[in-house]
Amino acid sequence: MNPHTVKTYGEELDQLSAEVILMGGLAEAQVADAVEAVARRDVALAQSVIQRDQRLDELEKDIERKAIRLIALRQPMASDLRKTVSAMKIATSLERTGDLAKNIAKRSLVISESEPMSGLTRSIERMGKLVSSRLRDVLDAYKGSKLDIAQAVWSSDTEVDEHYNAMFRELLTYMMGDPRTISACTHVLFMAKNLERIGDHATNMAEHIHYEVTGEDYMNERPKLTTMEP
Amino acid sequence: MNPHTVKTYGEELDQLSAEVILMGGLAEAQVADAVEAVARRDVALAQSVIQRDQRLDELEKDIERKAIRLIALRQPMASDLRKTVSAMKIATSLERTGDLAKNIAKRSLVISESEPMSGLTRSIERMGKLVSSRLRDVLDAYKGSKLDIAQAVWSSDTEVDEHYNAMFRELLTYMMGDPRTISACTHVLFMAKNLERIGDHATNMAEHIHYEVTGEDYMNERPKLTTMEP
Amino acid sequence: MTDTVQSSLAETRAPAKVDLKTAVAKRLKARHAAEMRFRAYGVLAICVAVLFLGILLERIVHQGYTAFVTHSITTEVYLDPNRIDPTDIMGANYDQMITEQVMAKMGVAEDEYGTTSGEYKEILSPDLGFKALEALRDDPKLLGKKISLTSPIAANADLYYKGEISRDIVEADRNVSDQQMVWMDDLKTKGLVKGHFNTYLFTNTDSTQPELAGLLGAIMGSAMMLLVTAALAIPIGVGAALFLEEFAPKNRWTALIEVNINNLAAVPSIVYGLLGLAVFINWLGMPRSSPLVGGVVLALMALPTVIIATRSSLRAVPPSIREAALGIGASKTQAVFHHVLPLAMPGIMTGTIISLAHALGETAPLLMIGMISFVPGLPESVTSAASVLPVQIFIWENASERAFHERTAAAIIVLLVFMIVMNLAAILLRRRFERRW
Amino acid sequence: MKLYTRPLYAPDTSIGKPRDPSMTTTATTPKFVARDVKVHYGDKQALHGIDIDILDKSVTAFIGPSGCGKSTFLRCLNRMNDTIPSARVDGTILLDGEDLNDRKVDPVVLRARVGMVFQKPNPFPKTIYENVAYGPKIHGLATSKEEMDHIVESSLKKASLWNEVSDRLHQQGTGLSGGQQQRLVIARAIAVGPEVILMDEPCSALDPIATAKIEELIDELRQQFCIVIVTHSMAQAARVSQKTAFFHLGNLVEVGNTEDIFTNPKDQRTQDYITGRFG
Amino acid sequence: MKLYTRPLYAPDTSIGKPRDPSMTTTATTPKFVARDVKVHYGDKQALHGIDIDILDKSVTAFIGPSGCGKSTFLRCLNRMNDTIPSARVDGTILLDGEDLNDRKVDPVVLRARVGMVFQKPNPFPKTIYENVAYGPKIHGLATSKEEMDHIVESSLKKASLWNEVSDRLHQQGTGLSGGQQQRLVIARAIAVGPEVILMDEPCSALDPIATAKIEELIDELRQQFCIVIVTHSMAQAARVSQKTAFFHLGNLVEVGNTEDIFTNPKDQRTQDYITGRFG
Amino acid sequence: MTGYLFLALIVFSVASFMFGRSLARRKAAAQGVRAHSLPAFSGWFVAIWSFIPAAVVLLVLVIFGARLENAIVQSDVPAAVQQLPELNQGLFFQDVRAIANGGTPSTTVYDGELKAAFDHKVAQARSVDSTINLGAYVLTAVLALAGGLLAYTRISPQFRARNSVERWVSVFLVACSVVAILTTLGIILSLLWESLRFFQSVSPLDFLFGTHWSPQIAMRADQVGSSGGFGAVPLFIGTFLIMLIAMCVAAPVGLFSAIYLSEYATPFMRAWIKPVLEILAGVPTVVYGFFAALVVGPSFREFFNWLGAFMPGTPMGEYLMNVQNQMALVAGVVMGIMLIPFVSSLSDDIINSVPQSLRDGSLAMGATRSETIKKVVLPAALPGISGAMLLAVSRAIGETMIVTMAAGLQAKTTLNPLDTVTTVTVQIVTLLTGDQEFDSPKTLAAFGLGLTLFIVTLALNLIAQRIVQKYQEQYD
Repeated sequence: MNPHTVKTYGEELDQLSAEVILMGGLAEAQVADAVEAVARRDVALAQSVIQRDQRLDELEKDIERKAIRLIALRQPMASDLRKTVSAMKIATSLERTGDLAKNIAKRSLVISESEPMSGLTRSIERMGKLVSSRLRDVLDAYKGSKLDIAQAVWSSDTEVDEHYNAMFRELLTYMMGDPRTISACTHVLFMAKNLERIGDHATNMAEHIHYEVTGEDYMNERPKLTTMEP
Repeated sequence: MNPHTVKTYGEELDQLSAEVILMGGLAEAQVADAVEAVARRDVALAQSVIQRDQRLDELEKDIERKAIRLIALRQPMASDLRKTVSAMKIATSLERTGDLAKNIAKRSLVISESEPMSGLTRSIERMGKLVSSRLRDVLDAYKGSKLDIAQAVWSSDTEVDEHYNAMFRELLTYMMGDPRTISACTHVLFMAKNLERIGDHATNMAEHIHYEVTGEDYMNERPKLTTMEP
Repeated sequence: MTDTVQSSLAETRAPAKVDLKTAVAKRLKARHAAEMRFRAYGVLAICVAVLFLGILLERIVHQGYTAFVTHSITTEVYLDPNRIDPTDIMGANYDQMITEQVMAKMGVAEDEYGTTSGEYKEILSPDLGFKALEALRDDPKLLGKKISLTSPIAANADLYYKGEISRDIVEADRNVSDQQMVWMDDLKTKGLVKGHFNTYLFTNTDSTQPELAGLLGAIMGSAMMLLVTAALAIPIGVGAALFLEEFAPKNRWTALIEVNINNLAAVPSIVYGLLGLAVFINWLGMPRSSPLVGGVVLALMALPTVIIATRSSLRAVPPSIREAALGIGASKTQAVFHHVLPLAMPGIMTGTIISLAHALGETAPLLMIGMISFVPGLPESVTSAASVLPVQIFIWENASERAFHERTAAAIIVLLVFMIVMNLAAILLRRRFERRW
Repeated sequence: MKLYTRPLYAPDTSIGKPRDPSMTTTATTPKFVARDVKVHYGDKQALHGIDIDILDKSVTAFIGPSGCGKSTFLRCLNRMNDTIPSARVDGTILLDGEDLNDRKVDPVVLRARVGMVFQKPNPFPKTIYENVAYGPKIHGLATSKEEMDHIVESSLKKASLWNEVSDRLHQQGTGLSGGQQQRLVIARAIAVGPEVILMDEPCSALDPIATAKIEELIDELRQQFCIVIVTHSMAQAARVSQKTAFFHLGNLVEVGNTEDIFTNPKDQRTQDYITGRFG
Repeated sequence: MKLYTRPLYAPDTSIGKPRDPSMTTTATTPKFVARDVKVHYGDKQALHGIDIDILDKSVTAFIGPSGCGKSTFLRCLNRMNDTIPSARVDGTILLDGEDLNDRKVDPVVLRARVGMVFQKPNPFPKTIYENVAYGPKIHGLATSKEEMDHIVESSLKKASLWNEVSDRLHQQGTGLSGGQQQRLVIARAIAVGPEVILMDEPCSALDPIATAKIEELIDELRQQFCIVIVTHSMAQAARVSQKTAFFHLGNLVEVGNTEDIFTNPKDQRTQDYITGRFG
Repeated sequence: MTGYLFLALIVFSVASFMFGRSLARRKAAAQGVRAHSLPAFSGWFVAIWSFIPAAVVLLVLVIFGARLENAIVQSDVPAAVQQLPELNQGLFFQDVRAIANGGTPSTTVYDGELKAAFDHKVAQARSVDSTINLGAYVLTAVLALAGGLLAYTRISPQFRARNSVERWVSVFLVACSVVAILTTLGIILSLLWESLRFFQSVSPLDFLFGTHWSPQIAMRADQVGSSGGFGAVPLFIGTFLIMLIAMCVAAPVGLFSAIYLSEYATPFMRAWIKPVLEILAGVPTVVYGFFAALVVGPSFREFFNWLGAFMPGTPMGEYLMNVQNQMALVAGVVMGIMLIPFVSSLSDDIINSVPQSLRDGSLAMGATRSETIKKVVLPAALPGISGAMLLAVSRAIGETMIVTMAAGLQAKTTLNPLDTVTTVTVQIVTLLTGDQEFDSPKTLAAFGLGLTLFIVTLALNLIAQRIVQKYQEQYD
């Protein structure tokens, strides 16, 4: 695509994208670190995840401010407008992702005080890896405006859901088997739920990317497992 | 405030707000109905809540489309721009609220098959009422651009959190007391979590309203109970 | 500190070697001086132009104002049947008779009649004789009766009365003898001669006698000619301008017509005279010296000016007006005649009046078509011989009698008044209707 | 049943009559159908074959960089190019199915049906009343003073100018402000009872407030007329039009719903122009 | 330490010299300080007491409806109002602390320091080279052909025009396109080495592409000059300026950061104007 | 008679207009449609057809009727008349015309055979005259009626009366602009025709390059070398000299006044000075001539005589003492005064057409006003101003009255401004205002001079207009 005739305008748009990518990287790291904190029962890491969430919140606000400023001062049109709006929306998703990661980290602090549940944490780890990779994919798609990757992320949401459902059942069994673990297990359950939510956010972001690139409306129906196990 | 010189522009803006209000009403009803379905173990009502969520999704998409259209075709400035952006953001929150309500309804279907847990469901009902009223307040604030109401909603988020924390403890006791109820209880737990999330969304919306009206950035730090009980 | 700043500033400018400070300072003073000088030239030029106009007008008024006053003599004349043969009233010598009667009245010795009456007659105008004859012809019964006649005094006498012939000049060098001066003083003191506003200048036609010569014929001639000119030049000029500006396609032909018209505007007026002479008089056989031919020639001459003035005021009407009319379905002709032409009208009128004023003052081409001849009477129609004001001026200027000189200047004043009135009308019209788009 | 289409050649029985709404074309039948329209000015080709359908009862905006041919094409729609001697128009433009460029078509009648508003407000230097009454007068639309008064009043009302000028109808139209003048010009065009109003950058000489009023007016007039507007302000095209056509170098690059053109144009050139990436 | 402020009255040594960046005013010292500036045209008061500080190295935009006085105030900043016989300016305007309207101030020197660019591109009917060299020549800024060449080249480069015209410096400046002409005019103003460039609706005669280029240029020039621009396009003010001042009926209603003015103006009148709610 | 007929025609046309208009109204009403054209156009259509053909016939009669009559009457010349000398034959027919049409005949008395022939011819002339007139009148009436009726029958709501009327309007307008062409043609043809006759007796080379001008001498056939008197070089030099002096006065004064008026003067000053200049421009040349001859001439002579008195004995002093009223300087200076407003108003227009934006641009860069004028306005206006100057030159060359009254008649080959010189235009006037026969080389020489004058001014004008036009296109 041609560069913008007004350089600053182009620069501002690029900066917006860059900030989203930066934020994406951070969010991805948060998720990975939170999951690792759970797996390794690493209190310090969990603490740092919790602390770093602040940064994501700031970035989101910044991106939003910049996007609104851009709309007010530059009146972006067509692809530029889509880019601006989707940056704002992706930032919101990423901020939520960060919140969820923080929540995982917080919970990891709680469960680190109880007995280790290696099976469960491994499941969490596996699920975390999966979600992280999806997050990474979607950010790659964003960076390169790669529709195919976004599409792939979008259509593979069921995988995370399946994982979650499996974990849910596993946790129920676990809790019923040893009611003392119930407190810890609920935390793990929420962790899994959070990861599932992060997966959802990745899917959302894929939708935003699709919109940004094609200008087409969001794809029809999200391939969601219509299980009663939510 | 003066009317817009270009009438259609003003009409389009008003329509956007109206649609957000409509959507808010729907979301509020969804929450109330979902909670009622839980309380009354009303399968039909739950089903209808699940079905009606579709409408909220559509409305959100519509609002978003209209907002982007407005930005592209009208280049709104100052208060108009803030109105447009916050409409978009509030719609997103409302859609999430609807999703959460749907989730409650779905879970109500699951637990309606198990033993009734009148204490828990009463708690849910109470919490539901609280959340509903906050939702109603925030929508009132939106309708009338009433900063004081928004401020009140925003600062009373702790109440919901306290409720949630209480329920969490109650549920843990319940599950530990009777492991057979674990499955049902986790659903109730999630319901409570969802209601807590809805409360969060109400707070978010209050922030958006504040931004829309004053143009000031989001208020500093949200009064969140910094409990480890998430 | 200052030095380092200066040097660092100097370094930033690549090849600067001169001391800019003094350079600019020096220049600034010189620049303002140049400004003042330049301005002074302008003022000087304006002053020169205004001064010229002042001198011109002053000289003409100075020379001409005296012609607006004249002296006339009023006397009782006895139509002596002894000297007038009733069967041939034309044959009598009225001048001699009247002169002798006046001389008698003034007490000039009778024996001197024979020798001095000739000199005395020079004071009186032959007009007295004409008037006596005319009266008698109108009413033959007056024969033998006394009638009172008033008539302008001879030109030289008039000049003497106005003090323009002074006694200081050697008698031989002036047209009035010492004797005549005595007589004239006598006439004046006896009240026969009175000074008054020179109405003859406006009621008489041209004459060989300066005291009788008037401008009426020339004014009438000019009026007729101007009428012909206006009747031809305005419709044709406006029509042509409309065609060229509004209707004509822009092609080689219209470009040629355009160049042609611009050229015609600058063709020397005398060439139009040659055209008139060759075409209208020699070829078409139209009457020489007539206002008709003069008017046609001047119309042809004024045509390009009218066309150019019309075109420029048509052009001043913004195209948006035409587009507006066309845009709501007016035809080209309607757009032009309903909007463009009315809007251009003040400009057209201004241009036309100025070019007519110019035509009024034009002389050279009229000389070519024979308008230089002496025409004593009033022109009867546009085809009869006539004189016009500027030519009258030219003729009088060439006349040898000194009295004609002041009349020339007077005629110029009359002509200038006409021109100034026309020009003023044009200026007022322009001021009144000037429209800035 | 073809009564509603007024013949382009004489005699015309319907100029100035309000069209029977039941008989008008539906919004989906194009008002103009242009096919392969080419325009040359002398040796220079200004338009290279334009194909476009223009709908009735809607605003179509032509946008594009200077010299892209948008004004040229607009002037084809009421044959204003006829007034430029060197212009040559090829191709067919149908107005309600009749070819505009047919030799039988009297441009005067055509222009009464297809009114035009220009860049600079150009009221006649006459009174407001006379300005509006001029068109009806030359077309003989009013037989009495009352009828004329009625036409003038209703035209001024339609142009949202009545309230501002009703008490000074007999003052000079040129004494109005720029925006009022432009609305007066629109009223003048409306008075002839046109079906189409062409506007050639109608707001480029106006300030933002006057512009907003004209845009508001255009939006109202869309209910009754087919409006085609050339503008060099993309924002304006976005605001007022339902359809937007993008011209570039004498070609029609893209035409579509305004919303689509401004949020998701199909052609890269449109995209580049709209987002400010040209040149 | 007040060396950087050049005296407004002759002799001026620094016209045409690029200012030493280390010595220039910091962005927080205002370049212009205007206090209670009133302008009358004959009996009509055009400005009712304007107070404003204008910063160096930034773009300040004046916006407002037609006749609000924004151009009038701009013309006060280099005393171009002097050329209008009926104009009377009261109040003080300090440029680097010196009163512009002081009788000792030579407008010739002032205008060399405060350049101006007009609505319509107005290159002199001379070659491109002569256009740019005109200012340095009358002020005697170059002593040799090489020096002049250098000034011309660097000015054209600063105006982003060098690449387009370097091979035709000796062709007529009037032969350039509108946008190029406007950049040539800017280069001409730069050649004298001004500190301030005033622009009076510099893009209103240009199409969007040329406008974008000028805006781009303005954004670049901001690094070196204090730029004040009058525009009737709010969007343009939003795009190019750092500070925006809103004028209304001869008053300065609000001045502030452009971002704040366009997202959250303080004054209701500004709000109404910006959102299109006036009149 | 013709006049009354014309009047009747006009009345008839007005009536036709009324009829046509009402018919159009009625027909449209009857058919219930709105006609293509307004009823008034139908009226005009009928009126035009009633008027134009008939009027053309009348006009032809007025212009060519007499010539036709002559041609018929003179087609057969009676034997008695044939014996008359050619000159007297002409006189004979002149008298016939005079008697037949009621004019004053010459004093020639015709008797005998001639008398019979004369009476016969008078009778013939009368009958021819009445026949032609009657025919023309009848034709006029028939055409008016037929045209009107024909047009009347064509009226219908479908009829495009407006287009038809507009075509007539265009025809009229075209005819108007053709007049301009005809004028030029007339000038060229008449000048060429007579000049050719002149050049039959005098060689063009002698005329253009001969240095001896004395047409009076050439009149007498017994003089030696009658053609030697027609060398026009002294006239050209005299014309050039006077033009040069005039431009020396007019160019600076005119240009600087224009500059001052358009650049410096307050509106108030302009409002007063411009009319003053316009008055100067409106003064007829004959008045300038009078001024030159009676005021400037004598005072210049006195001045130079007074100057000469300071250097008695020297040849210079002697010369100055003897300077006459009629000198090139006087005519030149007065012509210069005459040209001041011409130059100044043309320059003013041209300076004003330099856009204000250029001045603003220059002033805004810190140029002073005079720098702006000298370096921006004047260079921009230079082509236009030089065009204006050329036009002034052309006018100076063609100016007649001032030089006729102030320059003198003596053809001298000199560039001394204090000497008396003569010019082309002066000679044309002198040659044609005498009572010469129209075929002598002397009168024809005037046309030769006229042709030269025309060609020179034409060339100057063409160049000047080219320049001015180019200049104006620049700012359109």
